[in-house]
Amino acid sequence: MRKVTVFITLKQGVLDPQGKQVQESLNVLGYKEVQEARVGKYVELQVEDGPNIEARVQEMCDKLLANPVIEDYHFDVEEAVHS
Amino acid sequence: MRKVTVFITLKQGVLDPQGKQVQESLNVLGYKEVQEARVGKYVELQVEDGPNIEARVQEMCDKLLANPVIEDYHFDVEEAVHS
Amino acid sequence: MLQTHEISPEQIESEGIYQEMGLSDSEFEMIKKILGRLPNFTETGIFSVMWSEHCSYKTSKPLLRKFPTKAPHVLQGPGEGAGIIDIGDNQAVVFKIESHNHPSAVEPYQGAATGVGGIIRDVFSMGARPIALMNSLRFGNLTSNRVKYLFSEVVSGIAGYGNCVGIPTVGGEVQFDDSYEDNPLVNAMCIGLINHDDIQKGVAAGIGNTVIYAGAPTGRDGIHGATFASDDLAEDATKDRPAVQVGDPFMEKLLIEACLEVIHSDALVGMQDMGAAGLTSSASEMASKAGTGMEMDLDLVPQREEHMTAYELMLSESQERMLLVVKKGREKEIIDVFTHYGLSAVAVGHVIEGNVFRIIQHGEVQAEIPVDALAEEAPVYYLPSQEATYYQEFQKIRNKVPVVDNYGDTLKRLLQQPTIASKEWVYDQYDSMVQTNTVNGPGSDAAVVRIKGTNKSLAITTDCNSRYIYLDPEIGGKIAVAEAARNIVCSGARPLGITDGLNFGNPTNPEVFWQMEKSVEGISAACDALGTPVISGNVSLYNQSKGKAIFPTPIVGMVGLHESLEHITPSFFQSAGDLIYVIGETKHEFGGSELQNMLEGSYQGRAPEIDLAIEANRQAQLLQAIQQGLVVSAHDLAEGGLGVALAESLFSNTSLGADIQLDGDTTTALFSETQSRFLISIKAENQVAFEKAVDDAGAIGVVTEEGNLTIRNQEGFILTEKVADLESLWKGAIPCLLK
Amino acid sequence: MRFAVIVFPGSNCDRDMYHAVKDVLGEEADLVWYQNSNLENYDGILLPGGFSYGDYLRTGAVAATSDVMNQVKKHARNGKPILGVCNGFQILTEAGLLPGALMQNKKLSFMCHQEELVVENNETIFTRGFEKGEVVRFPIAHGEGNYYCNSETLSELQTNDQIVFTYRNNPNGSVENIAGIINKHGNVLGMMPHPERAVEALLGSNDGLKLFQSLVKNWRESYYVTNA
Ligand SMILES: Nc1ncnc2c1ncn2[C@@H]1O[C@H](COP(=O)(O)OP(=O)(O)O)[C@@H](O)[C@H]1O
Ligand SMILES: [Mg+2]
Repeated sequence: MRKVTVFITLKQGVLDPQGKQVQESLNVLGYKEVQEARVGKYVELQVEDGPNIEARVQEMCDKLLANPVIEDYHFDVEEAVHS
Repeated sequence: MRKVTVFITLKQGVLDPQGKQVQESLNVLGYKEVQEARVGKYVELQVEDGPNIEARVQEMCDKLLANPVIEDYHFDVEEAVHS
Repeated sequence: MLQTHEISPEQIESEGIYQEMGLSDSEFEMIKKILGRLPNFTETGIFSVMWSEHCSYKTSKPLLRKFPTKAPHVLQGPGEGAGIIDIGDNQAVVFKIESHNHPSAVEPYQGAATGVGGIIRDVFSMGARPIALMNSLRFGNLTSNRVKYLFSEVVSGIAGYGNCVGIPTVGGEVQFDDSYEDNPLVNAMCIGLINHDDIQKGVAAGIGNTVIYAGAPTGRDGIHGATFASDDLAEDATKDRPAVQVGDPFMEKLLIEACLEVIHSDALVGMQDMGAAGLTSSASEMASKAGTGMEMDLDLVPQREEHMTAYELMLSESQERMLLVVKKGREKEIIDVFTHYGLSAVAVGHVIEGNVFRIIQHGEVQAEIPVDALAEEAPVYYLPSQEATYYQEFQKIRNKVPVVDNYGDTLKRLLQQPTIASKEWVYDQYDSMVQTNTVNGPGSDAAVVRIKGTNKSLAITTDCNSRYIYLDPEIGGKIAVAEAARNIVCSGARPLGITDGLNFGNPTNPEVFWQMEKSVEGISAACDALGTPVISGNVSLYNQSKGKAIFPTPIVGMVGLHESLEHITPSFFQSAGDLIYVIGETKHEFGGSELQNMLEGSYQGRAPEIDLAIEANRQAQLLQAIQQGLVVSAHDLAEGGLGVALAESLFSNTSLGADIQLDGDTTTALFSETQSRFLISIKAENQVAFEKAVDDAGAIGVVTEEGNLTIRNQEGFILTEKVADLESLWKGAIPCLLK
Repeated sequence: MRFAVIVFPGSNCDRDMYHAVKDVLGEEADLVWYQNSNLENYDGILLPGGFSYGDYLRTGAVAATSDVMNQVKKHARNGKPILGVCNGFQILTEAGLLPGALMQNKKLSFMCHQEELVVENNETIFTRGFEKGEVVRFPIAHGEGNYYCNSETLSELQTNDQIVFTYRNNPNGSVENIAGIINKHGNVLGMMPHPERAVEALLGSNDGLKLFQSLVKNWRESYYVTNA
């Protein structure tokens, strides 16, 4: 079993109202040092080990996990643990 | 300016219907190797450099970014870049 | 063999572990007597939840017996998932209210969301299609960040759940008072529609029939043992077990469709939702009602987490689960329906003879308890009641008229009091129109939902002015029902019945118990006078913190019927030239009023009086006048009195105004909260007929074209305000406080 | 005219859509469950609102990958009229049948009320019954109705007259006040406001009737032509 973590963020240039709200709220709470906030998604998958795992995860992102019109993604596949 | 990335996930044991749906959908799309999926949030902050940055980010998480009743979090603070 | 290092029965007794689960010494003795032995850990847990106030009503039962619950049109009174009232044409309306106060104080979004989910299940488990939701909320004043957070999260939790399941949230109420600062109240009401033949009861009849578990798998959510030393229970000594239930409205939506399909099958014997005390209460209640027993094998119960103990499985409050009893041999056709919707449904046990509730896990009996001991024979307590001392003080205070120097400013300030101000910020977040039946959504006196395929509609409201109830629980209880009925009648409907959500502090405090007792008596008297039986309800006690109880808050949810869509009446003025009337005389009554609180910062003195005979008569006359087509708009006078009611009748994008002439003391005329009054507009040509049809109606002015509210007294102008200005203050108040 | 109203798990405006076309308009309609469906014999396909698959991950994302959407794509190519409302619009963009994406409302919360829309293009099969520039009232009810597309896509939409409805008072932050767009071929319309909730005056507006009537009228006329 391998753990895959996928990070999905809004593309540069796409307005992020949620991020803006987070930044403002942090500023109001006194964290004036926060200049920008962007909110994305973080998906953890438990994937059975197999061939082409990287390529398959990339496909999953393209087909479902991210929307290419507005989102970018990257992912990490945990090293295989030999048990 | 330092980049802070915060990862917010549901606590173990808390129902994650979204994660379950993602897993099922990936299975239906033919990615049968996906045994589990959990969906969390991924927040990127641009924070002005200053003292206690770690402690302050932790506070931000406790006060606003994460809901301690159902969520866990961890975060990374990017090394200071001297420009 | 996976046995937990369970605490032995002897330890439970010697170490008093049952107390930590909420059982008293005498209750533990009763349990020993019932079983003829010491209960084991799982059994103790089962008794503790079934004998909790929430499930057994052990302290409130003697009071609930006072409610009038019968009438020819009542098809199902209290005792099932929800009550049912006949509305003709082989149709009936099903409704109930339920609280989720404590969960919402801990995790407001999920607490509120799962409250909505729970009440919906109560309604569709009767076989009814849920057609509307209401909610009644109480918070502290919007001054602290915590209260603002609770308020906005509760509202988004309600929205998040209700919107997704596709049931319109058509109305409700929100009030703000300091007494709710640490104890917000979140009560949700669901209304369903059913054909008589589809009425479904939660019974486990027929020895040998199969028990089916449907919906979400069971996790460790909301286990009562959260208060308990849970470390001893765990196989894996994982740290914090989240006690918070998380809802999945998507699964609920599928469950609704599947369950409403299943009820048409004659293979189905009974169905009940798993609400409070989960599998324990649904299973034991179903058996108890049928006079049967039930045996369940927990290894067959779908589980979300590993190594769950019998105790955990029996007490979990995981959401979106249903229990069905199905004729033996016909399981497959029922299971297929759930499968079609992508839901799991599995046989977990069967109905057995002999009133015994038997739980098996890993091939061993984990619990064996007489069914009736859990349900019908739970202990009942008659708690002492004592008239509150504050009440005796308040009764001595004479009614006096507050000093108001500027009527215009006072009206503007009143319109911005959060309890009076527009709740648009709240209800704009609710899908109030899905199912395309909503004739009047949130913002009217009563919500109106038409019934497709007929010429009828239902009117729905929730009401409870807890300030009056605090000042005088009996009068306040009467007012809560009367006010609900006024709202229903103003919309043109005939009141049918109520559901009540009794929210109080700690009942072992005799003054709190007195508040409960008196308000129940007040509610009962008003229900009798107005012909609205109590068909369902809910009790939530121990709403207090730091030794201070909430204001007594018995929320009344009322449903009425329009026999014809023609009778639907707006609460807003409709056209220039229409004559404006007030029905009912006005007295100097400011106890518990919004004006009193605004000027003095507290509520004190006597509650406004109410004469139920006058109330009933006025409502009957008004309803008849409406049905005869004599009334253009009707609005009840409530918080803030006539001044506020006039402004509200103009806030409807019509750009109309009103020209008003007042008699008598101006402050009283404008702001007193005397009961049993209505603000009406009629066509000038109906003046004679209207005055003949309705006693005590006095003309006060006329609807005008240009959008100003102008008010005069004997001496001349006292107030001229642009309606648009008043409206923007009224609409802006809550968003402004939340900034 | 015979309509298929596609029902996904979690759709919740399916019955409303059905009621509008069947009971109010008097056309034929079926509720078609997303599995094992056959859309061949329908003259128009309606994707109703709701929360398909709980709106989990992204609104419309899971439904867009379903088998029935492959059929919808085929019928879209063949010129069959397809209307997606609210969640239906979200599914159409996720499936790539319409450009752009629907993001969270600017104010971050769900909103439900009547909105005034301007009919920008009255030359589509869905809008011939309206005047150009006509102001109509439709309810909105969404949390993710904030239409986004990049500037190339926007200028393409503008050049091809694909913007069909705009909001008079933009409630959600949509680019150029966009409330509804159509594909280049003019047979796939997606919109956030709910025409099916605006077909009876009793419920506050019947401006949506004209949309369905336009569609039916167009179909009748083309039907006569093709069968003459
Ligand atoms: N205050 C009340 N007035 C009348 N009936 C009540 C009241 N409280 C509870 N009931 C009735 O008692 C029954 C059990 O209620 P409850 O335990 O709240 O339901 P659930 O098991 O769904 O939580 C229901 O029929 C309910 O209508
Ligand atoms: Mg119930």
